[in-house]
Amino acid sequence: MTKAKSAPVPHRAQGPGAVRGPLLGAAGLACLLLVLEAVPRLGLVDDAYLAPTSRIAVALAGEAGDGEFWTAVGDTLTAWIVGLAIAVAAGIVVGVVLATVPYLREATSSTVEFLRPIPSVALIPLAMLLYGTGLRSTLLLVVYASFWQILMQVMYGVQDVDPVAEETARGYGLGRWARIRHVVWPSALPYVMTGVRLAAAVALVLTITAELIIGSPGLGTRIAVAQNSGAVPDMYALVLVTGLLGVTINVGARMLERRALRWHQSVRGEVAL
Amino acid sequence: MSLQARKGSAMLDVRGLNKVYADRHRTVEAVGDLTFALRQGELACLVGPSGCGKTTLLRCVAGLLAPTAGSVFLDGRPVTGPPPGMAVVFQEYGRSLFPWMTVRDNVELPLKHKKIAKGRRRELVDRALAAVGLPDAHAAYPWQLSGGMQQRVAIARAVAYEPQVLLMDEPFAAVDAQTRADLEDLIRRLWRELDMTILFVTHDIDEAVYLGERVLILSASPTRVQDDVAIGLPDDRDQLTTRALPEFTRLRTHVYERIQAARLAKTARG
Amino acid sequence: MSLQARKGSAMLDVRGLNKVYADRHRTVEAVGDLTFALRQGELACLVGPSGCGKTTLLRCVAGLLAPTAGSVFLDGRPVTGPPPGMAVVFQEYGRSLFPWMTVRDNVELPLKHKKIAKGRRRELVDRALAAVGLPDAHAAYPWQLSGGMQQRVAIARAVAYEPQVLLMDEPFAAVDAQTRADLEDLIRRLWRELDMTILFVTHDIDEAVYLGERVLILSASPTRVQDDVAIGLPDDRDQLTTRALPEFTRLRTHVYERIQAARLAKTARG
Amino acid sequence: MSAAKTAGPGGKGGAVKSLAVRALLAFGLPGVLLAAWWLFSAGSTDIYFPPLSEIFAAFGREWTGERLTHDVLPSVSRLLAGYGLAAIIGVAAGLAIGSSPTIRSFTEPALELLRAVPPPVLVPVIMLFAGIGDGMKVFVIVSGCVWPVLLNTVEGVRAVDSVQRETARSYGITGPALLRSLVLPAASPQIFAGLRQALSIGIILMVISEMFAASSGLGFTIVQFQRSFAIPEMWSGTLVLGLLGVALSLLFRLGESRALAWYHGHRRTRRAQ
Amino acid sequence: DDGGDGDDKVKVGVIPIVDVAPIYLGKDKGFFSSRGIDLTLDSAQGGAAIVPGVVSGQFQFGFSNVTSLLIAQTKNVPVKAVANGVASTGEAGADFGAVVVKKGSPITSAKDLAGKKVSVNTLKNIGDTSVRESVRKDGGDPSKVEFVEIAFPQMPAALDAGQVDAAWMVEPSLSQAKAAGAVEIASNFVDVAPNLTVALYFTSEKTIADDPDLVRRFTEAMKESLAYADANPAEVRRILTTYTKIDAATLDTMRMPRWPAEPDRPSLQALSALGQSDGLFATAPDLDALLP
Ligand SMILES: Nc1ncnc2c1ncn2[C@@H]1O[C@H](COP(=O)(O)OP(=O)(O)OP(=O)(O)O)[C@@H](O)[C@H]1O
Ligand SMILES: Nc1ncnc2c1ncn2[C@@H]1O[C@H](COP(=O)(O)OP(=O)(O)OP(=O)(O)O)[C@@H](O)[C@H]1O
Ligand SMILES: [Mg+2]
Ligand SMILES: [Mg+2]
Repeated sequence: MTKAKSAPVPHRAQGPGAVRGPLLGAAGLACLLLVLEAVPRLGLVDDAYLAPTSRIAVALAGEAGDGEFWTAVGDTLTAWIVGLAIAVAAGIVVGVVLATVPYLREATSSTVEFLRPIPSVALIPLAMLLYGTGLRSTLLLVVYASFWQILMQVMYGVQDVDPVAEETARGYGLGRWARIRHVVWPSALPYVMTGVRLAAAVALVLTITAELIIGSPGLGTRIAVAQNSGAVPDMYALVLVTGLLGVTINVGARMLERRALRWHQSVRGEVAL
Repeated sequence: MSLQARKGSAMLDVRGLNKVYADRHRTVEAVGDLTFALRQGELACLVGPSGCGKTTLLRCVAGLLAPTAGSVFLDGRPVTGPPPGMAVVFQEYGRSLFPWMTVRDNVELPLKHKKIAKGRRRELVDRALAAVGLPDAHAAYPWQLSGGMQQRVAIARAVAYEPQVLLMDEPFAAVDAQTRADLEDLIRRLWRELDMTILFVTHDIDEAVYLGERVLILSASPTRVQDDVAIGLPDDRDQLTTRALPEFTRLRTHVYERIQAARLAKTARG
Repeated sequence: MSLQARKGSAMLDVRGLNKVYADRHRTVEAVGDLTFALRQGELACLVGPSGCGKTTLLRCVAGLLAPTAGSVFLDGRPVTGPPPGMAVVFQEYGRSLFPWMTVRDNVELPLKHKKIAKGRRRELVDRALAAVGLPDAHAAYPWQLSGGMQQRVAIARAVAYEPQVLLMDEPFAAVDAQTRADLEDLIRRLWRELDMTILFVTHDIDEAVYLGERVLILSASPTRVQDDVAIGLPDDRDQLTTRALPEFTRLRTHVYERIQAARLAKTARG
Repeated sequence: MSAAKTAGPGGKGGAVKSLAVRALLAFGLPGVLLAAWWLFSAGSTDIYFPPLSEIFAAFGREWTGERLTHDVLPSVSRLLAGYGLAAIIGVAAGLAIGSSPTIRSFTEPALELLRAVPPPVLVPVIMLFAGIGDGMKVFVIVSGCVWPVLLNTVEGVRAVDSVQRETARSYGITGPALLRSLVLPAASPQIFAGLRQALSIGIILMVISEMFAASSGLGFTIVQFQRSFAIPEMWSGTLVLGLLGVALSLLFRLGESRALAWYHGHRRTRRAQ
Repeated sequence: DDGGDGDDKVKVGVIPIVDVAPIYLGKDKGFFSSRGIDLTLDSAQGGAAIVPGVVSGQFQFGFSNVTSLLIAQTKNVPVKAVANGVASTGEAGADFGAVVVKKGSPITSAKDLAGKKVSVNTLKNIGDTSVRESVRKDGGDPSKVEFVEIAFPQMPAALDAGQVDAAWMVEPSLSQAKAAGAVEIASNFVDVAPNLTVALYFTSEKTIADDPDLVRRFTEAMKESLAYADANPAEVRRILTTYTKIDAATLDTMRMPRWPAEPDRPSLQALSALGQSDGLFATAPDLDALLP
């Protein structure tokens, strides 16, 4: 009996997280929605301005029955995925190059710091002039905004390489490229994963914003219409859809992480102990 | 049960300990079935082949790892987390020092949390660092030190803490022979002065015999206590005379043979 | 210069090597002034007190660290970066294994970059892992292994690489006595088969004498070569008979005395 | 002489690198880019791409004197307030979420949902609660800056080395002391990556927050220029944003190099000495 | 351009609000396709996107409020109006835009706005200029009014919460606010001019030079659409359900603007004079250059 009792607490033998995680997550989401229901119901704000969840749900059902809504979701997803892919690829390549060539990093750092804080909204006239309301306009804004996130994370990640690991690779005569591939990249990966998660949300936000302001077709345009028409529940329904896209993206990123970072302390620590 | 646990005033009581590391791809029984007990104030050395589960055992005893089966009692209470008054010197000495703290801060940190007054803390740190032969390394960061120096900082940290129970996992692996001898004497001296209970993992048979009052010999996995050799050497030991004693030679040969026997048993079993 | 470097077919030639670690807060002369040479195919052991600069020396020789003064020649060419055909076993074995790769991949990686064919690679990896006593650990990740096992993986990686020059920094510190003996024999066998030049850092005097053809004794910092003892033991060595030779005992006593002398000299100087 | 030749990997470049080289690295690329811009825009008649000379003229006209105290200063103070709050909230929440898998599972989907809400939709909701004053603008900045800090802190905390963790635990260091002496410093390299990201996001959100319910401020002014077709002035405002980014990142790097001295020292010693 | 086999593909940048109902209606009724125009309506958020879109030729035409166009004209942005957009009803107390205050507010008429906080959708534009005129006409000091910028959809909430003392709103936000109890105190458009032209359709000078025929056909189609919309409020309500999400109740009660076929020049002159006195323009706008 004591055996059972004395089973030390510090680490659970087996990670029940596999089942418990999603359940907890759903509970968390439910709490958020509950708060959203309660705030207008309790009269903290007028429900004309912040619709309670129940009304949002009704509006959402209405949206879901509309074919154009799904087209809009498709448009938004396309712009988002393409933009994110470009930003991630470019961010990784540029980031690794800049971070591994010290002179290049120093030569570009002031320029990077100059460009980074320029808001995408300031680029809207530029985007309009170049590409009009097409997909490419949205892409320009999306890529511009999310590229920096990846770039910075990669640069910080690359400097996180364990010097002994790096020396080991050098000692065995691995060339620069091989070292990047086998040592630098895996070491930077945890940072890059965070970068991808950050960039994914920023890309989504910018996709919606670009649609909203420029009028490229997509969820953003629908949000703009709902906003201008005072259709509050509809607007929140669309925003909720955006949010759920964000949640889905994160689930995907976490799954990827469990595979790609199986070896890393952050993942193995929670699974193996 | 707890009554039984206190019998013979066992300070450390390990019963039927078993530990299996399992994940989706790999299952390893690191510790088979270990049972032994240490009296309060005993200094026991643990030897066993590489990978037999010594570190795992130590981490279970320290309350850092939950055993798969069996249990560990410290002073009659089941261990469910790191007990107070215990210090551990980890095998991975390099990783156990905090790189953002100087050597002094590393050694001082546990003392702060033991609520020791500043002046006394200072004294303890200075003394511990001097004892391990690093009187001038206070201001350095661990990564500015050589491997052996890092290991000695980890030892100094444990020693300055003046623990009641001290677990050491191959603590002298990275230092030279002379320093090693000095550290051995340091540990024996502290053990006698502070009446600590010490569990000491080593690969060096001479060291085990020289240091311990008992040598526990573990078999290769599935790990069991293969043998438990009492070391009948005088309490007052010294590097030259003790090691020259015929009894020392006899004991070390004996331990050596028992280790060989453990290997052969394993080979025969396997 | 290069003509002079080649004289006596010195494979490794260290001249007036000096290394000072300096940052804003702290300046340490890790290596004072080291000069020595190894012939092609020589196996030299390096002993010296903890913190005397052995690791630093090895890293300079490996071309991983720029000396503050002096120079290192390998096969007549100045070392300005890691030379090809060289393998290093680092003291920090744990950190030198890549946690994102399985044991097999860790051992195989350098072979891939040596452009060795797949089949042969497989064979080399299998053989090396079996030789260090880890025939079943291929699929494990390094962090799933015990300290000694990790160290043996690092050795297996170097061994599988079949280098011309092998630098080993306390490579057997974390393994038990028996495994250590086996690994010693492995290194000597490979050394003879592959005609490698080996520089081997150890704290174990017996090991240094048993393994080496020469034992270089370093003084405490400022580091110098205090002594250079030729080991006149027969080429065919074996754990039982060689260690029982009177010559072995004489040599180990001699080395021990020289080390003591180095310490005393230092104390006298200090 | 051979000593110099064997200066090995990395060599002595770092030590000998003169001030001139540093200056060249810092100003070289921006100089080249500005020169190119100057040349290409010289005869431009496109009203959206005025000659750089006009932008500089506008810069001198607009961004000296009163505008500095009236628009730039309040904006920058709001930025700093928002950034500081975001840093505190992000690190605090990140520590909690990163330390406990349960909290993480519970909060993550809800936070991901919030993260995906675009500011143009979020701001009106914030306005419902925070009004239209400075509080709202600071809040908007916080709502954007907090994410990179939070995500990086969470990941940094999860990645704390197990041996370090066990060391602290075995010495009975728990609770706030554990955070202070282990978790926070161990995660700090990644936290700084997040803080660095947040800096430029803060500037962007400073602009965005001033697109709502503002009547002064740097962002407001830029948007106002854009709306009134004062294009050279608009570009000059963008220049100000970029320069602000460079200045803040310089300050940041100064702070980082102090706080992470151990980390950079650790990584550097093993590289090119 | 070719005028051959296919229709001319034309993109127009509009804002998805009530004001542009005629062009949607015209498209629906085939007024454009009958003139060989294949119309696409892109809804953008405002001038920031539409003007550069038109200037660069991404849009052939765009919809913009008058003041913005006047500012563009003074800055030599190469744009030119081609058709009327939308106009005030000209009836005080029954216009589609008005200044409102919260129920029970001590502010009862425009002159009380002096020293108060009033929200407009865009600063330095038609909103603040016209509200100042209301204050001036009512005998108040327009220079004492403090304007803040809030988007129309957020105004009812801001007014309700007391974040602003008064708000200038247009439909449908105006109806929404009034439903919540807000009280109209001024019809600012009417105070500027009896039949104020509020917005215009415009194109770039380049399009005019390259394809005058297209511009002519667009203008004609637009005029027909405006006239049709002005005459058929029921049709307008129907078309509004297709591109907005205004709910049925509001649609029934809300006030429609007017859509005369031609811009009203005197009202534009009045507006540009006001803009000038408010310092919106660096130089006096040239109405002849802007208007068709
Ligand atoms: N985190 C882990 N996950 C999976 N297996 C592990 C883990 N840690 C240890 N093991 C396995 O458990 C066994 C015992 O490991 P342990 O570290 O306890 O050995 P040890 O006796 O300390 O060896 P050494 O003398 O080499 O340090 C080994 O086979 C090892 O592979
Ligand atoms: N990165 C570094 N920065 C500053 N000082 C260093 C650094 N690395 C080593 N040192 C110093 O250089 C000296 C020699 O260190 P080194 O690691 O070469 O010793 P060692 O002979 O290998 O010792 P051990 O046997 O303990 O491993 C030590 O005093 C150490 O403090
Ligand atoms: Mg171990
Ligand atoms: Mg060393």
